[in-house]
Amino acid sequence: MGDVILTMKDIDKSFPGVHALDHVNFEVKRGEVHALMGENGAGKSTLMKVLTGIYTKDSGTITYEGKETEFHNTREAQDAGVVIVHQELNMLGHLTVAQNIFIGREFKTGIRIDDKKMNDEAKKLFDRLHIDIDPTETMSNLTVGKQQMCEIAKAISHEAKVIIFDEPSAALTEAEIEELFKIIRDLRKQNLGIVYISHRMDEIKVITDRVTVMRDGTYVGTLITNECTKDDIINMMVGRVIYEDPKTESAVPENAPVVLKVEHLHAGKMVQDVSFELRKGEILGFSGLMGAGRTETARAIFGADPKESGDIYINGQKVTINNPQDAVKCGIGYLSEDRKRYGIVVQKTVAENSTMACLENYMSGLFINKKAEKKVAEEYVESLATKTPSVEQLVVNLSGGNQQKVVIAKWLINDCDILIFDEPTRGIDVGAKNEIYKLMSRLADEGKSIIMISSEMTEILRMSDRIVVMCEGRKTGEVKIEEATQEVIMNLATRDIN
Amino acid sequence: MKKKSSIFTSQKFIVLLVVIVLFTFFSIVSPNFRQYSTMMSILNYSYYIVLMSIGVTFPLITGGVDLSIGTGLICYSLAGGYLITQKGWPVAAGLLVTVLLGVAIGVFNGVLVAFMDLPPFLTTLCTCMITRGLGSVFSKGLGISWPAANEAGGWFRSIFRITTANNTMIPIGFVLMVIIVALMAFVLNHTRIGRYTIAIGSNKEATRLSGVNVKFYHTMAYVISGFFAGLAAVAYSAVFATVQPGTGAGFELEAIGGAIIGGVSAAGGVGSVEGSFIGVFVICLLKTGLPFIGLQANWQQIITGLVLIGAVMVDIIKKKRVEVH
Amino acid sequence: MKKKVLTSLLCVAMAATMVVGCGSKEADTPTDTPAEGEGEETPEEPAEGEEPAEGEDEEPAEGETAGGDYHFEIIVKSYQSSYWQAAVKGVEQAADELGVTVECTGPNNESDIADQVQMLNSAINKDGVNGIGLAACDQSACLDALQTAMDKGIPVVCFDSGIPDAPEGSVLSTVATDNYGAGATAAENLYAGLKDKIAAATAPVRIGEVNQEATSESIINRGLGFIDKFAELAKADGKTVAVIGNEKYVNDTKAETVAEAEADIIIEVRVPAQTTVELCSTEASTIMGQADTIGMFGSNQVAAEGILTANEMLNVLGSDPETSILAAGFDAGKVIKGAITGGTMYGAVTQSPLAMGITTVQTLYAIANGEAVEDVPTEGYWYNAENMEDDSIAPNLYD
Amino acid sequence: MEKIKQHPIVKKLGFNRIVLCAVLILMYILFSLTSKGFAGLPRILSALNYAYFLGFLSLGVTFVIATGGIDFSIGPVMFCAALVSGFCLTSHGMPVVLCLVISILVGFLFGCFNGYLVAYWTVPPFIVSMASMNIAKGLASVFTKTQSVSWPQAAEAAGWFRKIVKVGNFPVGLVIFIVAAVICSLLLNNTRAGRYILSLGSNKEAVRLSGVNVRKWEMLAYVICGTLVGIAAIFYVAAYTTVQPGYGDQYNNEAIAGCVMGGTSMAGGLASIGGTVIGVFIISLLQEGILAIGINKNYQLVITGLIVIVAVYADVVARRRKN
Repeated sequence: MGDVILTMKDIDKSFPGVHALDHVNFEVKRGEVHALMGENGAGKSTLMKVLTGIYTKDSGTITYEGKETEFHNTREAQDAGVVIVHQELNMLGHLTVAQNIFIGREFKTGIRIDDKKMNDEAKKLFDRLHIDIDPTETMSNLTVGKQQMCEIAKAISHEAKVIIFDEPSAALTEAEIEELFKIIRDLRKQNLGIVYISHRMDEIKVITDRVTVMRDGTYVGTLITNECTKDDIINMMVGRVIYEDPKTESAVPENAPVVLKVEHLHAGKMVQDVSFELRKGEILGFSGLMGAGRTETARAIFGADPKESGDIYINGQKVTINNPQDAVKCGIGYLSEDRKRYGIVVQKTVAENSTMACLENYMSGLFINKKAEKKVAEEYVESLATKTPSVEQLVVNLSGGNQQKVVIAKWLINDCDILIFDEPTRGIDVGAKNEIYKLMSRLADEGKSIIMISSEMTEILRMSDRIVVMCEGRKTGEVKIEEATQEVIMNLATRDIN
Repeated sequence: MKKKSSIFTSQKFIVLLVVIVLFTFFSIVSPNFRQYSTMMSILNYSYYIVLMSIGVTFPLITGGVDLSIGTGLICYSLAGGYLITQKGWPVAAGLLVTVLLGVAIGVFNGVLVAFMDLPPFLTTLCTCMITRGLGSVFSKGLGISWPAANEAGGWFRSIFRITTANNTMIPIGFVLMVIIVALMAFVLNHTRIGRYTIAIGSNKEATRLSGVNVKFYHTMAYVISGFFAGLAAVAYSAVFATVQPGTGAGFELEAIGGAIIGGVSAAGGVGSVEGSFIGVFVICLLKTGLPFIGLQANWQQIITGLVLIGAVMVDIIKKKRVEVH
Repeated sequence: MKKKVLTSLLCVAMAATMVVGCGSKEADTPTDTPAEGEGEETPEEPAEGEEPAEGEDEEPAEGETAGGDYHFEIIVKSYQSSYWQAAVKGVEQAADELGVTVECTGPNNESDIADQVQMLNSAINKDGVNGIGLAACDQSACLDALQTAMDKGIPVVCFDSGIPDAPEGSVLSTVATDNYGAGATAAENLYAGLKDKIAAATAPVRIGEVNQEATSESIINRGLGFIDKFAELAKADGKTVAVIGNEKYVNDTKAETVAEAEADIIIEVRVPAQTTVELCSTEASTIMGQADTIGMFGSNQVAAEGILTANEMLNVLGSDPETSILAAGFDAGKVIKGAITGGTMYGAVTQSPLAMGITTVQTLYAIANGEAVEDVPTEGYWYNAENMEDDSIAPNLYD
Repeated sequence: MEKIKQHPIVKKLGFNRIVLCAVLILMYILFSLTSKGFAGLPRILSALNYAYFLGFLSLGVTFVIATGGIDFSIGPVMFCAALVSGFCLTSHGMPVVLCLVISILVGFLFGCFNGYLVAYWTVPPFIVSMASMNIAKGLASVFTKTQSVSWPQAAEAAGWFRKIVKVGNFPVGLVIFIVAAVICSLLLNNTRAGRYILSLGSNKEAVRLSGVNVRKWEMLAYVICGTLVGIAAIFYVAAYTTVQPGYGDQYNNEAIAGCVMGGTSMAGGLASIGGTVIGVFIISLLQEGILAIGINKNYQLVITGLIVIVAVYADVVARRRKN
């Protein structure tokens, strides 16, 4: 670890009605990986946006390479060597890899863009990172992991001195994360300062040297990773210890009735011959790497995507599910991994979202019975402890965890017995996560059956009664919770890859 | 993975095939259609749509649209013609004004869309109304006749065609179009303006975060569209001479329709100048060819509408098939 | 001298028709006279048309002192063609002479019927309007408004196009061309030019007619007048005629027709989808591109210009029937005048929009002064390269 | 300002709509002051004539825009409906009632066509509009043989249908239009159809995954639009008698402008029937007023265009501030 390359001191930033950053301090040294942690809305991204010139700070100083600096836009920051690898992939799907990497600073001969030189340069970059990607490939044809690699290549190509990774692992498979870490370590060796923003505690321990924790726009403290425990960090983040013990035995009796049975389901490349059973009151974990076909399986069961073959039985009865309507009629509810896109209607109120799936029950004649609608929505706001000023609040104004609860309410109001939770805690902060876990346990206790798709091993081990593992579109194993360990699952999840 | 690009080329190829098939069909059915002079008139009638279509390809690729080019064309032509015929300006100056007005409206659209974040559809719908009104305001509601070919100021009319002594026509307009298409294809594929046009259509925010001056380049797409509407106004004036205020609505749909038939995606990010160029000829051939096989004008509209839907449906079906496999 | 006698005779006849009254149909008579003779006459011609024209001019001149400053609203069909610009010029000219104020409006194009009705209503509802001059885009759309005008006591004078079904007493006078006759005039002259060729033809020949639309009475009448007259003349020479193309014209023609396959002369009528030059020219080039076409007729300025535009590509028009297609146009304007001078267009029928404009204001003025007025029919005159400069024709050839 | 916005009555009525109303009233006062004889019933009646058919077009397109789509075939479809039904009346002698039904039916069928292609075939609405615009124009001219159609006059026996516009000087049309607007408002805000139309405009996939048949409801929006366009056709002929084939596009812009001016978002999900009604009134008053003060109609187009740009920009700014 070398000298300090970047210091942010007393950074203050307000938006109308929100004090987003309250005198925050942060520094990065050459050759270190510095984690920046905090719950959602703690101000991590805002801080980085201030750094790279997307926002202008209200007060405070930024010292970069010994000089006080202020970047006015991303371009200036890039040119100086401060680069962000974004959380959402910022890919231009219609352009090639090389064109993406050099967007904004193409090589030119006259006014003509020199694509050949760009391809060569990109190739060199990939060689340096030991990645095998064809620079002339169209971006949208790459896997998410490969796209992330391109983003990193792009960052490095700026002669970066400080690279900021904003939740880089969120969309990556375990294998890809390994590869990413290899690259990060490589970069550290090259004496770059690296900022690593992540929610995943395991990764922080593995890859980072120091951890800075933020809470509610304030700076909480900086720790040396090796010298602290997970609980230390979590305590700093939330101010309370979180229960995180794995479940040891299934709460579901062996003879509990099978509510959902899927046989030989085929749907495209990602769902190949998947069969499993779900029992009453059970939480069935679906584990596997990103791109293993879990979401696709769920969507196929739910009728959201077309399936080619396979039978679905509900309570022993064979059913035909061709579209989500059929699924809803069968009492299946689906909470998507991407809430904003597939879960909520942001411009509608809590009440309107809650009754979305079963509006026909809240009609009086031709018209919507708004009173009844409001009443039932309020009921569920209360029972799920959704934090909202009223059920007439627009959902867009709620936090991620509360939005998730609104989606859950939607399915509970519809009286669904089978709930598919697809990454229920993605992008939700630690405190809210816990609430969602409790809620799921409670629902299972009440006799609902839950399929939980999760990429977080701890989540799987903590919640599931039984675990189905998938890999490359196939079911590779089924593990009882009593026998489940990280190693067993990982083994199944990667079986086909190696 | 390389497959995708071959679909692209084949899309253009299919449209080209359609053009050839249509042409052959009309030639076989109607002997009058095969004449050299008919072909010349098809070409002549196509120039202004071709030019508009080249221009509008850019906003379309950014994921926007420019609906103001049709009424704009008439507006610019009226203004330029008014200055020449009523105010005695030299023709060259009038032509310059025509094109510059196009650029000005392009800048106006671009600023509204790129800098003020207005939805392109609505913005250009408004400028469509505005130019429609402005055209009449400029010319005081009068129709304008540009100088005839044999008059003093008529030289500009031979920009697009030369008639030789023995009465054969040389369609230099078509040669010009090919050159312009080649030029704009180069701009789209090998210069920053083109690259960023595609990038904006692909993912505007990502382009912005890459340090590209998105607002500028987004504006440029509309400026190009406006500039070409201005050029189209020159072509229109040169071919038809008489310009009437209050017309022009509907030209833009032919141009956009041509571009879309030629493979520009209405969602943005995908498209090519040469595709639009070929696509326009599908529309032009229908427009000119159908009367030759004895159909009244009204049938052309129905068939053009159906062809447009058909072209997009084929694309959708193709995409669906790609998704399944 | 012979001509002069004829002219004065005709002027007397004209004056008689005006006195006799509304039946503007009677005005068919003058159009039946031979082409050369007819081209020479005009009631507005100051030297010779003294009696009727001056008579009208003088009355208002006296009224100027009596009547005070009247305000008239003039609504034209559009400003699209120079035809209307000439009419407006006439209106303004007359207004200056009479010391009245006028305000001219008109929709963007001749198909904006709703806009024109709004404009009419607006004119009626204005304060201090002493009369309205109206060139209606549509015969029926204005009827309600005319009723209102009558209820409010505002006199209306129609020009260019009449409104046959107007409420009794609302339209006090109509100043309009006899369009059927004007169409027939074009047919006579075109037929005269093509007569030898038709007589000598062994295979069927084709005559094209481009009409801007199949909607307004004036254009339909011109088109039908042309078809009927042409067919009549052809029949007199023992030829059979087929009319094909737009169904309105095919169905409404009074001419005796035969099937297309049997006909010696095929009259093909085309109507574009919208009234714009480029669509008219597409339709025209379709006909002109056919090898058997020998004659063309465009029934208004836009259609005639469309034919000329088409010709710029095809180069088939000319003044020699043996080598080229003869084209007859309608109305004037720089483009058509240039084409006629240059020999591309055989000739055209012009109306007298300037006179129409003048007469309209004069009539309104007379009404405002409490005088009784009658319908004023105006004529269509054949003109070609030879008689364009004539004093009788030149004033009606607007730019 | 914020305080005013937060006042319960203001909130209930909607701040934007109050501003729009104020604009409308101001415009009326301005025109009355600058043009003698503008104030008074005849002017208002004349402006209303224009507002009726435009209003029905606007109401219709509001539903489509609410889904995040667009329909700019409405003008030509209106003309097509009026032409086809009018031709049945004048040339085939069908009874008036039947012809009115035919008019609505034509609109309805075009709505089905557009809706089916958009919802079930996922053809972009923009392209569907472009196509059906051509088809409507072409069909109308083919049907009527490129002739215009004049509906019966008020005085004629068959002219009774004109009473839907006014009886004597009483604007019946206004009553019908307001009733229609109230029904549309109920439909949009208080029924399942409206709820789903708005929701799918905001997030179609989320609504689909809630087990809602989004295709059906999306198509319904276009069908409602088409039906209202069919009704607009009746009001058009009742006020202006004659329809000509090949036209109608000029009304698209004004109808969409009225709708957007009223606060309906082009992005979908947000729509206000009340706003649309006021927007339409503003446009028709502007048209009438501009004629009255003796300016060319062309300026109305320019001004309407500018007003819409300003209105939308205000909306964009407001939304930006919220985020």
